[in-house]
Amino acid sequence: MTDAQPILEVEDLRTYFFSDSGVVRAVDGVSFHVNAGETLGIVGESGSGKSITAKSVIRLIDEPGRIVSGRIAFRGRNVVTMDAARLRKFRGGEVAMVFQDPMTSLNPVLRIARQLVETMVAHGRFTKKAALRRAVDLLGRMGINAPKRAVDSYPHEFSGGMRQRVMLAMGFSNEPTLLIADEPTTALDVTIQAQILDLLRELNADFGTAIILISHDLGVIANICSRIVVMYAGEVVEEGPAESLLADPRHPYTWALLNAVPRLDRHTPGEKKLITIEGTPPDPADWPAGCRFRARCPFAIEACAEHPALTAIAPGRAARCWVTQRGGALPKVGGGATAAPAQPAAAARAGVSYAAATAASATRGEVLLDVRDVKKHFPLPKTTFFGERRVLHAVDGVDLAVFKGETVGLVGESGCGKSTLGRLIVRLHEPTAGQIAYGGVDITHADPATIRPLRRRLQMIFQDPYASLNPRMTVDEILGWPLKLHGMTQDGAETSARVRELLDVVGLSAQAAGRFPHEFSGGQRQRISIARALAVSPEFIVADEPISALDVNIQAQIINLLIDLQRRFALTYLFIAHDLAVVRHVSDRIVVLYLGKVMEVAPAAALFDMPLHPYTKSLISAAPIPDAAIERRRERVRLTGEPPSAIDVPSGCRFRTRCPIAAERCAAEMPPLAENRPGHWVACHFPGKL
Amino acid sequence: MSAAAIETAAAEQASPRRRWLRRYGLPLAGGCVILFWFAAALLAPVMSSYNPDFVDVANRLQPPTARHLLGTDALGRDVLSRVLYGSRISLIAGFSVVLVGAVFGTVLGGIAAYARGRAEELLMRLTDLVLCFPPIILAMAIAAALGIGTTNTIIAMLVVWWPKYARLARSLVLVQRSQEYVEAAHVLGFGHAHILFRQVIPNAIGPLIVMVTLDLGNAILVFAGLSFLGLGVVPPTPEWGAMVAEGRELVQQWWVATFPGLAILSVVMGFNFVGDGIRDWLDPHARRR
Amino acid sequence: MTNRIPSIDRRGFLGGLGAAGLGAGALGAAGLSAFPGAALAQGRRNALLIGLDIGDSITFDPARLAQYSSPMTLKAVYDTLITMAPGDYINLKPNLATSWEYRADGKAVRFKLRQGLKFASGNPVRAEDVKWSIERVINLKDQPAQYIAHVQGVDIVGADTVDVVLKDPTQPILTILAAPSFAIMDSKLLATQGATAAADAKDADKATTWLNGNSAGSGPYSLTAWERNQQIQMVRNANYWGEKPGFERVVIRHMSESAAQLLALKRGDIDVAFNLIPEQIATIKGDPQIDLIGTASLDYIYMAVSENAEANPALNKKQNRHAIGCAMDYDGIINSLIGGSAVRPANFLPVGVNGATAETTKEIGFKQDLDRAKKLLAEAGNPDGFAFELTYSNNAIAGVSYQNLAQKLQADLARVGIKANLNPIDQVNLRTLYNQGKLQAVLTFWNPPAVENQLWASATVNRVAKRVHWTPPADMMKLVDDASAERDLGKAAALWRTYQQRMVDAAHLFVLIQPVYQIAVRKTVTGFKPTAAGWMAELGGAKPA
Amino acid sequence: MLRYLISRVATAFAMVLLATLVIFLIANTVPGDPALAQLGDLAASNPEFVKAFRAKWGLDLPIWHRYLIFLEGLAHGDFGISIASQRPVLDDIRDFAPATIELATISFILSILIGIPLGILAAVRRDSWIDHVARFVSLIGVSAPTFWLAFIMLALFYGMMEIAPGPGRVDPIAFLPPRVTGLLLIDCVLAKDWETLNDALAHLVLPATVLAAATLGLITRTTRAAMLESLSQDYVRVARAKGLVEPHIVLGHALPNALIPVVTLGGLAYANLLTGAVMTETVFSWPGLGRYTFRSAVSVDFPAIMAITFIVAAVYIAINFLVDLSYAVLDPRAVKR
Repeated sequence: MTDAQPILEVEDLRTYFFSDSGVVRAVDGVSFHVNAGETLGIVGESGSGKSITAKSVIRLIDEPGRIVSGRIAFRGRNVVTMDAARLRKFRGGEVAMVFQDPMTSLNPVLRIARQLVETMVAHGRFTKKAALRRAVDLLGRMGINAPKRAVDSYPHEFSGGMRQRVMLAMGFSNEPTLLIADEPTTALDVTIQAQILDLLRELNADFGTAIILISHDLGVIANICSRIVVMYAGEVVEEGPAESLLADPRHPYTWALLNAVPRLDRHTPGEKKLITIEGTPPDPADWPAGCRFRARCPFAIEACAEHPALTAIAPGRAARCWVTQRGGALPKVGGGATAAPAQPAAAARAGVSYAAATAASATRGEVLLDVRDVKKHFPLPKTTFFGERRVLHAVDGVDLAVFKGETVGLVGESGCGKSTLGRLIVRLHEPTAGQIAYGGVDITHADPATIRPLRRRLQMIFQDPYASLNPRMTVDEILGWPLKLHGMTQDGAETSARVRELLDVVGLSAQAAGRFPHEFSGGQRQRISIARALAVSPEFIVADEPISALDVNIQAQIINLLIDLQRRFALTYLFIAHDLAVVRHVSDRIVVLYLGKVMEVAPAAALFDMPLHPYTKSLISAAPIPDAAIERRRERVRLTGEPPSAIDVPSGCRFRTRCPIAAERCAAEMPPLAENRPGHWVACHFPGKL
Repeated sequence: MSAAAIETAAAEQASPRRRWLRRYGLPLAGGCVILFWFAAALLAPVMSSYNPDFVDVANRLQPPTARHLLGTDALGRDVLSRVLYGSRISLIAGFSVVLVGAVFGTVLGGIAAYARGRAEELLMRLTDLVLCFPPIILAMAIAAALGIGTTNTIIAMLVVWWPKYARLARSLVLVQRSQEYVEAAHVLGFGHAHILFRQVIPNAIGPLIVMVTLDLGNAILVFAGLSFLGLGVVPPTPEWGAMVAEGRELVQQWWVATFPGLAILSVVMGFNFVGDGIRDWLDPHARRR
Repeated sequence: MTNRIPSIDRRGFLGGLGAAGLGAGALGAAGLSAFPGAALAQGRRNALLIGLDIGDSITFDPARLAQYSSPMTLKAVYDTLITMAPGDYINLKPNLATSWEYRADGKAVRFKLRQGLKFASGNPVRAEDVKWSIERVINLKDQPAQYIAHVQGVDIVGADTVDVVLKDPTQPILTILAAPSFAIMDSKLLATQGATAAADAKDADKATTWLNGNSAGSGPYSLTAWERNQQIQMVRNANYWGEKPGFERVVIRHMSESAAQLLALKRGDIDVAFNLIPEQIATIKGDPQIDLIGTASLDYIYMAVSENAEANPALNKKQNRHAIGCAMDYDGIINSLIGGSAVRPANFLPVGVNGATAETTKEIGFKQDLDRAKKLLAEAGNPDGFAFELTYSNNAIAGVSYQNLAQKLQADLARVGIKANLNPIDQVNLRTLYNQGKLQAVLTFWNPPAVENQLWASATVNRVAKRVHWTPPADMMKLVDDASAERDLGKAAALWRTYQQRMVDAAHLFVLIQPVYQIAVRKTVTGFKPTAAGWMAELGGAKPA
Repeated sequence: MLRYLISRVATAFAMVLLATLVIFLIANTVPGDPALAQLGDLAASNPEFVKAFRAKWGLDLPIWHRYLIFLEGLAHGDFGISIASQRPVLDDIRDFAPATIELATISFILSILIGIPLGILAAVRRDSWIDHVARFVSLIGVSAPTFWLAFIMLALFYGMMEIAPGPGRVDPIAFLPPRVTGLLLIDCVLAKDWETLNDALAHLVLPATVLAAATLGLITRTTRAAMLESLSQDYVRVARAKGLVEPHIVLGHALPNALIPVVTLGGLAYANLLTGAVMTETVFSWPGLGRYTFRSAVSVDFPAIMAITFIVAAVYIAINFLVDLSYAVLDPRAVKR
């Protein structure tokens, strides 16, 4: 890479949006370059301008946006001033782009073949016939089975991962010099993400195509990129080689990003607080004077009142920070090495069921929630009038016990039934079979009247901070109505006092009470949502992916809040998430779910130190770690394919279709959930073999 | 682009007057037209210089003059006065059909979507049934069965009017139903009635209001149409559709049919402008369009 | 003629434009639009084009006739034994019969037939055809049979003589036989089309369908096509015995809108427009290309007021009904509302028939007299007036919309404190409710099936009397019978005058308008003779100018 | 698929029958007696005659029996005989329907051919003059009362300017081609009667324009909104990023998606054109089904009313079905459903 020539040079790029309410300076003086064959990562929170920068490179800015100044030189030619014909040649021919959401990026009414072929034919490199042949080849290369059939399919016949492969095939079809991938894996599950990242790395190596990867996830960036550009508030704040930048950030913002995420490989027992930075990113319509990060920066000095320039601070590294430019260092946090993996027990304690064991185990305290073999089947709408009704086996026989005061993490890929399980527990759904007991009361089929008093004790926090608050109600009503419903306050004054108290508990000011949800940011809304759950003073909270819609820094704030609340109010959590690092961080015990069944249950540390189920192992191995050095060294268990449909579940072990160590036996019988080591249960015929 | 150029671009984009006009101009114009007709309905006796029912056959079919600004009709009645008074029936008919239809349809559709299952199935079949009636036959049959008259015509229109609201309310409630805030309300222990009427329907009301506004014009059109066919009002009640019908044969005396028609056109356009405006206002996504 | 071709050119242009715009047949139409209308213009010279609302026509079988618009066609394709000349509805004229007289015993009328005539088919017109035609009407038992219920049958006396035998000789027959239903038809031809005049004709006769698109008559024209609600086509009958008909073809176009008729007439698309309304008539008065031909009809619009006390006690009082009669502005209605083209009979006999003249109306009819009306109301004990419901249908007859008329009456009656609540309903409901005597007051129409006083008068003392809940005194009934049976025209006229006086006094029926039909005819046509006698116009005499 | 079709047809048939039943019951509450209305004055006063007439038309039977008779006739494809015209209702409909079908179809084609391109242009050039024109035209179209527009057009173009032909399907003098389909345009072509074809087309211009106005407005609006929606989708951005030319992006990528809602609306609009032409037909003396419907309803012509209800409901359902079928063509996602 020493002789690398820059193929793309962006100099002082400014892209503004002339909206009705004023000029939004989304990209405000960005410079960077990409060398031939290089993989460059651009990282930043939402609103940092990273996506607009990428779109500006191929001049795909929607109205009312405009590139107002700067130069984008692609192999010496200025993209900003290109005429329409030249620009068309440039787009798709020399630079390809892959967007975030594979579900919407393909035209739903056109066959895959047409969408691939037109790309190639439009640039005149292939005849229609040759293009079709190449389309089949490319799909095969991207790892799509039966590519000949696949080209004749429509996009809806593919899963998200497959569609992203098609998008990549489309991107590479004209062998571009540069591929811009805008959050290409954000919408995908972690195992699929790993597959796509592998593919990107291979393609980079095979085709020599340079890649700009845009992501908010430092782990993903670390996985692929050799160089990283960090953006904040429309500017580049730091730039440098991946390894050194991630190991030794020189901008407080980078530092904060790195420390806000819990890490899989690093766990400090006892200390659960994450390092967060206060506040929210500044308003792009009105950037603050001086360093734009100053207001939130824990290291700010007087000089920060002046706007710093992006200055080289080491060979290949630059930062826009007065502190580090003057030799200041940013403290190192965490860094505890991984504990040595424990050895699996020679044999499982056969014959004792998980349910029986939990019932017997009185040592861990009071069993608050006891779920026995619970099932939830959703009948699907009939496709034909006389046709057989098909059934979705969302949750298909799950045992789960939660003890008072603990946090149980529930992990699994999307569609594994974790959210359904959460909703069964709070009885939003009625179970198809099995039993649920809460605090000793059977609530499996309890009617609303019976369950109402229990509602006070059992609450839920939802994933989407936008959908989970009624937009027509003020915060006062959102928090006050439940109080009145349950007769917890006697009059208006008492109610509003309690509402203020709740707002204070979740870190919001009392003024928030009179406002509507849309006046708050995502993080603040999630705080309101938490306050609503706390309003009725519950003892048990089901938290359904409470942070997955938030930026990393806000995630850290919410995690800290949840942990804090647990301590203050002696809460018990069932914490549902797909992010293994977060689950590990907050949970005492972890339950791994796959296709509606429990695969493994273990204390958090034990699960990560020594996963026994091949699925758990592959999940852990697929999760990227924001450390380029570690990422490069890691050995991975790669899962092939995608999870089967919960409508037609595989016989025997549900995981066998993707399991690297599946044997004949696995197809014949479903392994029971058995205790392998004390407190560590696994449903596998060959635990720990992988 | 220089700094000055950016300022210019920004100024041009956000020129407050242009922006204001673009966003509020048409809805405001529509609002003014509607206000005018409301005023006419309320103040018709003050605004018109003749009794709308005053028959003066000696002065029949006078072209517009200073005495009769819009001329006189076949019975010598002042067209202007009748057009002004005509706004009463049109507005009353439009509002009562749409409001009653909307409330009835929304409650039915809301309950069906919320309850799902049999109730929903039944309601949807019922709306299908009403929708496949030939509307003219139904309206005429009902008008014939009940007799001609404003109230009866409104009833006839209501029979065919509510299903579209039921359908819209159903789809809106279905969307809202699956929102997490509804689940949250369940988890908090709120009852079904509270959730449907206090939480779900208020959130579904936006598109309904847009539809109601756009629909008002439509209802006025349909009522005028039925009236034109002789199924609307009992004479000598001044009504625009009936007035067009009276003047339909009078090609030479164009003023008899033209002005009431223009009145219908203006009020319907007014409601359309306002409806579009409300939609843009309620749905910022649509505003971009 | 000169103004037609350019207008067609413009239309051709628009047609081409339309074709191109519609994308249908664009090439063909646009290519041909260079020479449009040449053949159309050629066709016009030989054809008489009439615009008329023929939406009511449901049959062209004379024996089943019960509509308003079809008689004109029937009268043009068929001959009757005797007929009436336009304008004279008292004296009958010969047609197929050259002379007629009551048989000595008074029980039959003997007709002498014109000799040597041929039907359009070429078959000779024979006495057998006369017998067959009239007996078919009787045996079909359809509506026209009602009018000759007192006819026994027809006897053939000789090749040139027939007797129409009567069951009840006091009832009138001659005027009825002049009506188009009693057309003399080509029985030989019709036998091949399934027609029969036998006693079982009601079920056995199958010729109506054929007669709906063809004719079997001896009139000046022959029916060649009837497309429902579109047009009626006739061609010249080469075998016609009278003066050679002026046109090769007659086309009656269905035009239900008077505005459409007016515009079509002005542009020369049609030669004759029948259904113009007074406002439109006013605009073409003085048009150099158009003649207006007026004929007082025998139709009229009347208001019937029920004396049913249960429905409305006020109307039960004769003074109140008289007050209504005195409050209405008859002259205003006729002079302003319909531009003067109407007359008004005193009561239920139209001006123009025996015993009814405009003079009679002046002498014995109601006149507007508001003071008298108020006085009558006070006498009846309703000094502040009363309210009643006036029902009408949403139709227009002879260009007069009931709607306008009702509103005018409402305004008139309001001046003496009588409140008429208008109740527009559809025609079917109106006829039903009126027939059942369930309406307080109704505005409706009378159109005679044949020009015969007895048909009017007996209705008023029988059927219509029931509808208004009136029981006529016995001497009234006798008066009608006597007048009908009186064969001396002068004596009959006096009796009919008394009849009208009695009717005015009873004050159940108020005849408001007897329209003078204004038929607009382009000057390219001459000899177009309208008639009030039920068949609207004699088409035989019309010729190109 | 076959099962699906069968169940669909069965449901549709049940709906149609239910519709006829409802109309039957409503129509029976009308006081009007077709016997008294149809008979001449003298005949109507003759109880015997009236009785015979009522018996002939089955008016004397109990109400349920009459409905059964209707159903029985229906099973034989027989709608009975119209009381008003005294011939098979089907013949009446065969006479009137083609005029309406012709008018509605031409109007529909007109509104599609103008509305869709106009909507596309308006969306692509948002806020340009063409967008404003399109919005204005569509607004006038949906706001103007059809009957009034018809009056104005006729008075203006025929009455005053004399550039358009008058009411009716053809010139009064025209020789009509032999009736094959009843659709005048097609019959003219079959008979190679170009002159009458030209005349018939000219006569179609005004009524078709009037009738198309509202539909045109709706289609333009819907197309514009759907195009704006689909132009803002990711796949359009992808297409741009691929370097495709703009016309291809608009017509090849955005349009196929935007057509889906347009087709739904278009289907309904066509059904409404077929059944809602009564006012246009009234003003233009168009001998169509709308007028026939109106007349039948006014004269309480039971067989005709029932037949029209049946046919209109069936057409409505059939068009809905066709719309659903067209989804399968336009939207591959629908097939899976």
